[in-house]
Amino acid sequence: MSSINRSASNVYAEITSNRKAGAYHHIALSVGEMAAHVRPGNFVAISVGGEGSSMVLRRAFAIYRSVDLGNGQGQIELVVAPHGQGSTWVASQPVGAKLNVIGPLGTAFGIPTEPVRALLVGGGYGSAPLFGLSEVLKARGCRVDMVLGASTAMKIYAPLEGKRSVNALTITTEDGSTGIQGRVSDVIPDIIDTNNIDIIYSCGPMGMLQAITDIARAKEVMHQCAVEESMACGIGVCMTCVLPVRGEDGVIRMLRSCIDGPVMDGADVIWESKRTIPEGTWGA
Amino acid sequence: MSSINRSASNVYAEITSNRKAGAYHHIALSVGEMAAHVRPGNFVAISVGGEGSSMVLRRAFAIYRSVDLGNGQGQIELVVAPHGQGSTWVASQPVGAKLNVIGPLGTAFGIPTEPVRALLVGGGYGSAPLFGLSEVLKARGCRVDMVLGASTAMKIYAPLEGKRSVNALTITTEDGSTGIQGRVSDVIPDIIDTNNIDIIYSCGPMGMLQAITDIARAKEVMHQCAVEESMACGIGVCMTCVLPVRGEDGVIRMLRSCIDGPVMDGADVIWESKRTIPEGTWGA
Amino acid sequence: MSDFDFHTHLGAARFNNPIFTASGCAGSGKELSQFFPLENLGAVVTKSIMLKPRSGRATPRMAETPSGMLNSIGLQGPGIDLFLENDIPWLVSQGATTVVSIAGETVEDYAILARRLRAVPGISALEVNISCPNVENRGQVFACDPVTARAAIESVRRNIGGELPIIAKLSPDVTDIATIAEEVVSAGADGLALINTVLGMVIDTNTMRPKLAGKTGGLSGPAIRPIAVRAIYQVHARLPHVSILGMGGVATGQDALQLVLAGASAVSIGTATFGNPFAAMSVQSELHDLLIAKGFSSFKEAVGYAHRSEV
Amino acid sequence: MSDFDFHTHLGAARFNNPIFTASGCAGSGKELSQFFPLENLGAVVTKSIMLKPRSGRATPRMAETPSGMLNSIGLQGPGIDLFLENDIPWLVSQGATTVVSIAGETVEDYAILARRLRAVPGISALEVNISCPNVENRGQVFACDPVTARAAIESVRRNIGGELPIIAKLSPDVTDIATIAEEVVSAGADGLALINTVLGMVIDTNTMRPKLAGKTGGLSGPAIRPIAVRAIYQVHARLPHVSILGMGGVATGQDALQLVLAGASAVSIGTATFGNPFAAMSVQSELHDLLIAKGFSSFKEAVGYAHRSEV
Ligand SMILES: Cc1cc2nc3c(=O)[nH]c(=O)nc-3n(C[C@H](O)[C@H](O)[C@H](O)COP(=O)(O)OP(=O)(O)OC[C@H]3O[C@@H](n4cnc5c(N)ncnc54)[C@H](O)[C@@H]3O)c2cc1C
Ligand SMILES: Cc1cc2nc3c(=O)[nH]c(=O)nc-3n(C[C@H](O)[C@H](O)[C@H](O)COP(=O)(O)OP(=O)(O)OC[C@H]3O[C@@H](n4cnc5c(N)ncnc54)[C@H](O)[C@@H]3O)c2cc1C
Ligand SMILES: Cc1cc2nc3c(=O)[nH]c(=O)nc-3n(C[C@H](O)[C@H](O)[C@H](O)COP(=O)(O)O)c2cc1C
Ligand SMILES: Cc1cc2nc3c(=O)[nH]c(=O)nc-3n(C[C@H](O)[C@H](O)[C@H](O)COP(=O)(O)O)c2cc1C
Ligand code: FES
Ligand code: FES
Repeated sequence: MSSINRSASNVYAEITSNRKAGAYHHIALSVGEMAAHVRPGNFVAISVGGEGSSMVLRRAFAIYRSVDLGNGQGQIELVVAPHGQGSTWVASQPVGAKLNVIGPLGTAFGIPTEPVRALLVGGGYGSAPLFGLSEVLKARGCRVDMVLGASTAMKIYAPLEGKRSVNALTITTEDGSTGIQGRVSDVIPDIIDTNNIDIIYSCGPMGMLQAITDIARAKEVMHQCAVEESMACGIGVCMTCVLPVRGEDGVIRMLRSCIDGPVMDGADVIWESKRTIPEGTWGA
Repeated sequence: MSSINRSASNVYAEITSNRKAGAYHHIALSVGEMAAHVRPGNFVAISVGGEGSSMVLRRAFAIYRSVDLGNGQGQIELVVAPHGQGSTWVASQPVGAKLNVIGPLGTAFGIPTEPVRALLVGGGYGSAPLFGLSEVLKARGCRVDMVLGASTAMKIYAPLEGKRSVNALTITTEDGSTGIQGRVSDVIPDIIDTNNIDIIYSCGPMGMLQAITDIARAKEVMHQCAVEESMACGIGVCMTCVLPVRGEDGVIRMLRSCIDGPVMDGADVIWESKRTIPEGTWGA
Repeated sequence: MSDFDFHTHLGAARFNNPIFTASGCAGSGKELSQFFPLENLGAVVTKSIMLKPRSGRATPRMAETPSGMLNSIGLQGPGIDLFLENDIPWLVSQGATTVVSIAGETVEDYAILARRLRAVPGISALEVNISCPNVENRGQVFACDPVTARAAIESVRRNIGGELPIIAKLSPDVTDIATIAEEVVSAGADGLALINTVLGMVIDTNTMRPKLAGKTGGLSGPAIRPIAVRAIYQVHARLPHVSILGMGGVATGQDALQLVLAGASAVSIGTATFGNPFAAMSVQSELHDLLIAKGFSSFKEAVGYAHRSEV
Repeated sequence: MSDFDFHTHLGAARFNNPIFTASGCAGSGKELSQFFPLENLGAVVTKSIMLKPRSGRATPRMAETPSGMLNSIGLQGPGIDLFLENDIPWLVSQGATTVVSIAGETVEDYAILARRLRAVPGISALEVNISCPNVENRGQVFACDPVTARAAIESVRRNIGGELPIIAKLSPDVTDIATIAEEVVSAGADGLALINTVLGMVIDTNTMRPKLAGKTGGLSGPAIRPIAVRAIYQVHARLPHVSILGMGGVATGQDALQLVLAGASAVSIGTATFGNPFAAMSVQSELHDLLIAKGFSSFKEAVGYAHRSEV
């Protein structure tokens, strides 16, 4: 046995709640012991479509919150955007239905040992894993600023208890339906300066993560981001979910975002490689 | 527009009842106007597996009863044996679920214009279409004997209201768990003789229909049977459901059991052709 | 539908819209006409008709498979005489645009069929199904060998005369479909129909023998759609000026759009009709709406659009 | 499990049970070992390893399809040196029975890989993936041409020495797979692995371009199972004494049984593992129970059983 996904398990988890929240569904699952092993940034992989489905692959969902209830009991919560066939199926499952869930999977956000000033940036449902992170950071004495962006108000996921966990929340929407009109990248530079941010944690569409990486580089702050690549297996066996990442030795390698991620150092990811292998990649 | 399946329509029919009855599920569907067009022997074709299912073909089910409630309202009832993936899915659908149903399809049992002495023989869920037939025959002043057979008691479908519609009911089971131990073919010859049967109507496994055909031939009684061949489309467009049938001109042709059947004259079917084309078939 | 320019061409033949039935999946037309008027189709493609009446294969003839099915009908049909006597006049009476599919067991069969059809009014094009066994060549399928594929199409070309476009229907069960396509085009095909079914087998784990009486059968349905898209894309890349009638697993407008973007000038609906008799109609209206939503000004603009160079 | 005789052979190599992983679908083994002990498998088949490190293809590398998926990994891997240094010793330490899959770009690559592997302890057999582009021949896939298929296998045969069985993995994308099978067997293959993925394409209807960066990809999963069963059946009919490692869409014991009845002496589980990391284990126990329920006294009795003559 290796150390990859050491604490992952496979459970049939009952849905204990499924509420609409703007454009999303907030879904709570009774997962037993799994909850005790979750760290912010981890995800789960869920079978979709039910028995006899034509969909053969799992879908990955970031864990929004996990609650360890002790005695092998526990709950995880997800924020699901009904998008294509699979996520729409998950979002439509009633309370009491059981989902086949594997988790927790993947890397977690690195937690600084010192109290730092952190900026958490989420795009769309990408805010999900940030609230759990925020709680952990606050517990460590960090100051937490949060910026959430989306195309429109319905796609901002910011529940009340989540908002409470941060020191300051800024919202941007492209259509201006709530918060500041614009993108997260329009407001981040100022917040970094004003609040003397040490580290950015982000989760959202790849374009947003790339934009934040540029800002972080310019401002010389650290940047950990949770990436989202198409995943066939979620457990490291298929090599579909790779992206080019520069290692400490300076060499670019195609790393699996499911086990070497989803949380990665933004500065190491070669973002501009869309649909090509960057020159100089190992083995190219 | 041709005359094939002239009164067929496609409806999303709500399940108004789904009760276990022995090994089967008795399912009632609210089908609107369709009910008014059903004649005994007709069947419906139902989509299975729900959206995103890997099952691309409909499943055929004989119509057990149909009730025209007037004003475009009506109900049909089916007897479903959970067998493979598709029928098991149908049997598991809850009240309130909607099924995509096409019907009525196929030929119906021929109703004699005179009052005759009829013997109805059903194997397993093959009893389903016979009760509606019995009602029609009784209304025409016929005497109706019925024989139902199955491997075991749980597979005899004979509801109380069904039983009432016949003059005499004989049951056979192979394991003797109810009725006479044996097969329907063990009891039919005597019944034919005792009751001076003019015509046999049958529905059940192909082996049973073949055995009844032999008896009917020996006893010189007419025999209409509802056959059950694997059907891909149920509406006559795919040619998968054929079986060799001798025409009035003496020529054997591969006829579609979905539109030239399911009800056929037993004497015309070439039963012993299993997995081959009988010699002399047109076009062989 | 609207005034969106939905018409298309296969060779010289014009069709009001690009959604056809697939050969062998719409009976004689009569069976389907209960569900919608056949004149609404781009065209009815008939079951492949042969010279003589055919009983077809023994049953079982079908097996459902994951997202697909196998069939081994074995080209059951009435033969060309009865077909011309009954089926064609009926289709004409319905106002159906008709593409006749033919199949032969010998090169000569194709010649005779072409001659029988050349003067028949009410036919818009000929689909030449060469995915059938060649009895003169150990039963090898015509479409699986460039030489026999060419021979069958040449035979039709020489005998058809007039303007009737010839659409050669190819099998995907070959190492290099684009090369077979080149052969049949150089032999005189005006268009290509892609793809016929993929050879498959299901073993019945109860009887522990092949489920179909004919052992192997043709795989169709959504399962093979990626194979169809690939074949159409490859052939359109090689022969961009040859029109393609695409088919294979199309059940929605999105599916049809994939085939069109890959290079199909029209799309046939086969197996989907078994699950939904109205499939061709719903695909047609979904494709229509999709093309408008995507900003195309005509159907033809979308044909092969996936091949455009990256900007 | 029980004392049912579940063992099998591929060529001279013996395996405790017939359920293997499929090449490229079990990572390096480490990733799967979290879910069950690798020693429970009939064998781990490694990702196809090449001479040099390979970045593989650009992303997107996958698209889900009805009852299947496309992949275009492009053989990403560390190259034979690091593979021998890291992967093999780790698999040996786990007690895993190991089949090494190799892939080359030239005939010479196969020779070198065979020489590098011949003295390595802890390997039970070599799977030779010849479904990869031959850079010396316009990128044509070795397995798609009898001549290059033969050349690759001969190259391995001449260089492997000793007893290590060679299993040639064939592509279904050919006109006549049985003939390719004959070629590679006469070139020295002890067994055959059937089937590799089927070439396919998905077009993204949003971007209106091929979804995969590499345009085409390999179709796998239940969608292709009927193609796998057919290929295994055809090849076993032609070469009844050559052992076959079957694969293609197996997700249950029933599925595996189909391949075994068709002629497979062992079965690899690929895509099913993505949906269910325990798939190989559940297929194994389901197949075990099924064989007993059907009254077989050993696994080997069931191999090719669908070919028995009708009584
Ligand atoms: C690490 C990770 C975390 C995620 N967290 C969330 C979350 O918290 N909430 C949420 O709603 N969604 C999340 N997603 C996306 C989610 O996994 C689904 O892929 C997405 O909802 C689309 O799936 P679908 O079945 O609806 O679409 P389909 O179009 O049916 O998907 C087809 C295939 O493409 C893949 N795919 C399509 N879109 C994406 C995408 N954006 N990212 C990755 N794969 C994709 C699917 O996984 C599937 O295999 C996450 C993805 C990853 C990789
Ligand atoms: C005219 C007609 C009337 C029928 N009436 C009834 C009925 O009243 N009640 C009932 O329970 N079932 C009835 N059946 C059988 C039913 O249609 C299903 O085929 C059967 O239940 C098996 O389907 P499955 O999905 O469970 O099995 P699967 O194994 O998943 O079926 C796979 C495919 O094989 C076909 N198939 C399998 N078994 C049969 C069979 N025995 N007959 C025909 N096709 C088969 C299926 O239609 C399907 O396409 C009838 C069939 C026909 C043709
Ligand atoms: C039951 C059945 C019968 C068919 N008969 C024919 C035929 O007679 N001639 C022909 O060229 N193709 C025939 N085909 C192939 C279809 O026309 C089509 O090429 C193939 O099924 C792929 O399309 P689909 O996935 O939409 O069904 C048949 C297919 C099926 C399923
Ligand atoms: C993601 C992925 C990667 C694969 N990589 C390899 C490979 O490296 N070498 C190889 O011979 N086959 C490879 N294959 C093919 C599989 O080993 C197998 O032959 C095929 O997927 C059919 O089996 P399945 O349907 O069970 O997946 C790969 C398949 C997939 C899906
Ligand atoms: S999703 Fe399979 S390796 Fe990452
Ligand atoms: S089921 Fe299709 S023709 Fe009868």
